[in-house]
Amino acid sequence: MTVMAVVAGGAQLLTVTVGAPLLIGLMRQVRAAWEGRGGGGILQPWRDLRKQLGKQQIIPRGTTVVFTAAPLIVAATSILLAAIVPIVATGSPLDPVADLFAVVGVLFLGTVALTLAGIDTGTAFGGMGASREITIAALVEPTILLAVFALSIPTGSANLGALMATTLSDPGSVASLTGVLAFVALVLVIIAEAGRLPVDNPATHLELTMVHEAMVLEYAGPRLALMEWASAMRLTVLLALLANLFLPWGIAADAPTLLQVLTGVGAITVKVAVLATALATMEVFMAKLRLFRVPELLAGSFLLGLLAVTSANFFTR
Amino acid sequence: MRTIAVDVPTVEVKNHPGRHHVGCAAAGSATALIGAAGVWGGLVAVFGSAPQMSIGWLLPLSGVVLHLDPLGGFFSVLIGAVAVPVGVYTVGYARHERWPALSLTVLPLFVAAMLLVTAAGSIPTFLLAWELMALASVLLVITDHDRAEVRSAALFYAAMTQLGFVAILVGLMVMATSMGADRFTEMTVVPEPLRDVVFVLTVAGFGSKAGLVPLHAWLARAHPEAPSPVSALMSAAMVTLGVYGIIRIDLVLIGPGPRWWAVLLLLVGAASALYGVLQASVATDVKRLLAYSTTDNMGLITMALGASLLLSGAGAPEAAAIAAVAALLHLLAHAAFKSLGFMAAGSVLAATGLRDLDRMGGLARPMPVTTVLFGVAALGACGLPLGAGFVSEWLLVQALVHASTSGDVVVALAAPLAVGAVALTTGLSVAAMVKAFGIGFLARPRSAAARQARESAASMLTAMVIVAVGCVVLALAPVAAAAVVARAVNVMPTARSAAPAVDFAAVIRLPGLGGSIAPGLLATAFVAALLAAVVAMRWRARRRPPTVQLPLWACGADDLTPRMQYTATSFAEPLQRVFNDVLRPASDIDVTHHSESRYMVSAITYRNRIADALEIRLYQPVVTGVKRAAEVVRRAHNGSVHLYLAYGALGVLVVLVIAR
Amino acid sequence: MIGWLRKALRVGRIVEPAPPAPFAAPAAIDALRGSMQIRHVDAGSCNGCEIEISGAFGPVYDAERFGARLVASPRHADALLVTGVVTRNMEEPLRNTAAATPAPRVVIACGDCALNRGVFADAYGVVGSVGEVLDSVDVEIAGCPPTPEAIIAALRSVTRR
Amino acid sequence: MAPSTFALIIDFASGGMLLAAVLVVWRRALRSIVTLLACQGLALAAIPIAAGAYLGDTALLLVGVAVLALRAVMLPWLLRRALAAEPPGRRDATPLMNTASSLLMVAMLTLVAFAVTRPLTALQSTTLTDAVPTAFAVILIGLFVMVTRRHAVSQAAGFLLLDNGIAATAFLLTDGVPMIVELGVSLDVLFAVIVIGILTGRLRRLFGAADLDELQELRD
Repeated sequence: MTVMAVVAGGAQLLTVTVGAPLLIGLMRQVRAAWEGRGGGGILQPWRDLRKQLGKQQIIPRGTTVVFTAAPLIVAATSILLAAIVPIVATGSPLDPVADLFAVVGVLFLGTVALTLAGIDTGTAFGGMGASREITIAALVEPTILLAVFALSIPTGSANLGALMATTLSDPGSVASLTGVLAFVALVLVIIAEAGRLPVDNPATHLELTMVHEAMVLEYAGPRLALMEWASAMRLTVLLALLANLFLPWGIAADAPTLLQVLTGVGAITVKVAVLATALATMEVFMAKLRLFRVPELLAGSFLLGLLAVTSANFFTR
Repeated sequence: MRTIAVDVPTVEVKNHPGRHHVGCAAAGSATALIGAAGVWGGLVAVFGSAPQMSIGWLLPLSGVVLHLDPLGGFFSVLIGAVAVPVGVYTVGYARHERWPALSLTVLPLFVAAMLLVTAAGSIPTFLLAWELMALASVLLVITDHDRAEVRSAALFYAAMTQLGFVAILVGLMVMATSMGADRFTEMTVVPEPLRDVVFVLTVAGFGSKAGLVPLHAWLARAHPEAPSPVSALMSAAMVTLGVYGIIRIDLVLIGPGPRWWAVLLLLVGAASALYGVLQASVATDVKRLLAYSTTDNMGLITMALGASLLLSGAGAPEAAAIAAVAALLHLLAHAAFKSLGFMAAGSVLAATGLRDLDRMGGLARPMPVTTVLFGVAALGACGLPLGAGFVSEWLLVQALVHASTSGDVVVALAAPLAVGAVALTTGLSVAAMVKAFGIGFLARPRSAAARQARESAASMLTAMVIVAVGCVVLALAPVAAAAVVARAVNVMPTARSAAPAVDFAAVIRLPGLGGSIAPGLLATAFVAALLAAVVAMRWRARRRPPTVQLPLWACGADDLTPRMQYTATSFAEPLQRVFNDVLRPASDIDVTHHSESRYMVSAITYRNRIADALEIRLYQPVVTGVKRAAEVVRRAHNGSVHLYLAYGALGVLVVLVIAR
Repeated sequence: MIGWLRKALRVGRIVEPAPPAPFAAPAAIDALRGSMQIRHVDAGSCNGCEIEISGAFGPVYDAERFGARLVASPRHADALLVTGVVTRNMEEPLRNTAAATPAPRVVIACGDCALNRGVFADAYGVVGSVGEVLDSVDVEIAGCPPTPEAIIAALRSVTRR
Repeated sequence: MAPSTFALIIDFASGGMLLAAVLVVWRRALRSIVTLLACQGLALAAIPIAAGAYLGDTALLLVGVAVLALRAVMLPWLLRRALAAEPPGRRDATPLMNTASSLLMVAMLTLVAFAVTRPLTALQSTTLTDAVPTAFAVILIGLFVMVTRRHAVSQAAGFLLLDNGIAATAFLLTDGVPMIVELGVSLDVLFAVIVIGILTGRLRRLFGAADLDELQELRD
């Protein structure tokens, strides 16, 4: 492991941690633009975070240490994901664990901490959000793994660095039916996993329609800030993963130069910004699904993942 | 008969509490000692070679043959390792629950019988040990025989375990006669049609012991009603012997078999995994939940065995070996987290008398140690990183992912479906475990019993801490178990190779195939990330006004009552709706109107019951049929001694004529 | 969807240009500079103020560009935007809401009823104005109902943008 | 045209057909189902057109254009007309099986299709025959849709799926169907759709709905 690999890892972490709130700001701004509004600006989530971190901490009576620890655990899983997933360079210091299945597991770990916090508040809304979140997460799991499976067939490995290296050397492997099906399936599960429309509405004020928001209703001040920061990082990492799995161009190699690292940062910023703009635009024209229609969506994405794997198995030439 | 045997000691207990304490301590330590001996013997067998022993006089005709090879040694280690902490745990638990002397006596014998199964070197010895084990477990299940549910569960269990035994008996007898040998080491090839018969019979018999669908129904009945240390032993140790039987008989002795064996194992495994986890995710009784989770995990292990068989036949030996390693490693992991889970549930049961999650809650405050320990068990059962079950499930998925390189139709179709099944199982098991831990231990107490809970006895906590350490080791450094697993796997024909299939080290690699995972590194990185998050939260900390404790936000109303919390039933309701077609819950709502006006409601009753749909569909007809047959047979019973003697004489005549 | 797309592109930006930033109100807290999450509490309003508030957060006045955002829980909020005269049923909930909001917090009384009971002064179910129920009112928005411009100006006096 | 480009086009065309079939099962609104059928017709037409251009076969190109006109334009237009006459509340597919289960069924059917056509592709593996499993899957999905849908128009959609699948199989397995056969088949389909159009009109006049379950009333 060279010094530059560590530098690249640091640059990657910094990009995600600093960039995640900006991503949320960008998505809000895109939405505002479509609605003809001015919008709060891309920096607004950072202002919100800064302010929340300076506010009073509140411990609701009757909660346990899980409530206090959950924001830290959720944030830790997000930071861990940002360190594992190759975003700026393929050879991260954590390459031995950069296995897509492990990444999915870490993602899930954050979800579990969040749902436990929701239950721990002991309010009806917290439990409701937790119950819905875990249902969706449980149904998302098969699709993610199948999409990963489909992508790993040409490479013969689920190691993220290896996957991206294969795509770089052989672009045809993603410009295939398998690639397209896996892409659609992954987009659907990322939307579900990140709690975006049409699965969950991040801007809702109506408790009964909430999924993610319902679990954090009791959080205030710094803990709320950490939760929001973590969920923004989660979305950023997922979008960056999507971008790099299908369009890895611009990513720095195993032993990068400083210039390559900077190019990598620039490339991923552009890619994620484009994806986020597209996602936010889609959200403007979309209504939230009823909760019990969500399994249909996930069954559909499961089917796409399955088709991706079988077509990869049958169309290999 | 039963009343005499059990009631007398209870009277004794009342008179001499001191003697009962001694009895509990003796039984617990005997169990632990036998377990330790099992671990030692197993390790000797795995790394050296245990001498073959033959005791001719003990069993008429064939004698008792003991032979512990590395595979048997592996299971012996597993059972012993479960028995040691369970023994320690029993010291406190049995004293608290006032166990009768019979159960105290049988508990060490049960462990010994299980160890004897792993050491059996011939078919008669195996069958003898198996029957002893079954008998001992039935006696332990009816420890609390005053309650009708316990008696009914024990009866159900006894019937099923005996039917399973009959299947195994017939299967092994066919095998022995066709080969003309009854020692495992002297076995040769079984001719073709008989081999399939033996396979089906033994898989049915061992599958019923392992709790595989559709022969799983006894698990969900017997485990909740048995005392918790017994549940732990049964679920973590005895059930795995079903898997041992499948490996020993069907894979090692008469295998590796044709492709449909593998497909059958995969199908049965997938069905068990999915059905078990689905029932677990909607169960509200914590021990029932854990019992169904056993079905789920045994299903995963059976899937791994099936995958191993399929892949070795399809020309992917590396992937086949990985699947076999996954199966054995998951057996270990399951033994650790499941025994811990049952012991923690037992600790709650002893403290509160509650098994119903809908009435639990808020136990994290009065029982912090138990809560943490149950959390460790639940994390292991989830199969998530940092949990005990993660590495083995990862290995299973890797084996399936790398399978498709062989370009075989069955493999190409089975692998994605199997991955889907494993993934859905993992997802749902997370839901089940979050429910068990979150609803059971967090938030606020939902009943008076939960409010008055107190932490359990020191011996129980010590035992649980030992197992929890085992869970953590398996989760973070599975290399600790690598040597044992590697030796045992070498016995299996689907995984026999010179080079180890999985390179366990700080970073687990799969030689020959891409893919690596480093649970220790992952944990270290996680801790570092946690520290980073703590540091990030310190930003602007000095500006904050002092922290306050406030009541929960109740949308402006006054304080929320604990009754307003989500319960286990409501938590699982979305999943229940999604899988309505499989679970077939029976729910009805009664609305009682006021006498004055139809528009005013005085009470709404909501009832929701999720019975085991498979049990109703498959077992009920059989039971009805048997009852009807019994009615017919009853006509022959009229109480006349002469008639009975006539039956006997007739029987003798028939035998003479046939055997002429 | 194509139709909506065309419409969105045809209509374009409809937000009105922002007037120059107002002077900071004396009650403004430095901590809330640039960002203020608002929990709206209807303490007994005739819903006139609500219509104007939704106007203030709508596309034309767009309060969000000044850093103000409505949120779903007082735990997430920095400011309580209270409308209407405080009725007997809402007195306790209003106090609870204020207590549930983490410090530093701002109370904004919106409309004449909230300031001085307005036209409902002598009605039977009325407890008092917001100032009479809560300890302090930091920002006052007069009018029956106040115009969106007034609401925006009041919000900007806190966020100072 | 390079062989790899040709292979990519055939892959995407057959994959697109399968995807359209899956989406027909997924979506409820009959309007979008009809749009999806038009897309599928487009993908179907791409196969003979690409093959014609690749092999230099003008007749095949002409067949492709005919298929395009009929399946991507004509039939969807007819169906849309039949649909436009329906009252707005009745423009949903009303499946007999819930969507999630239907999708899982479709997954199973696809796997079955892939498994049973395996010997066929193993016999002679070319770019065209390799796509036969997907075409066969479309046939099975078409049958499934016909079995599980109530509305007459969605029955027609199932029938069209079936026929598109058969046509695709024919294109992929033979080096171009004779034009006269293709025209004959297409004419049959056209008549079938017209009959269904008339049938829905009749049904509506008789029962006020195009629900085929209403036909059970005629038994008594």
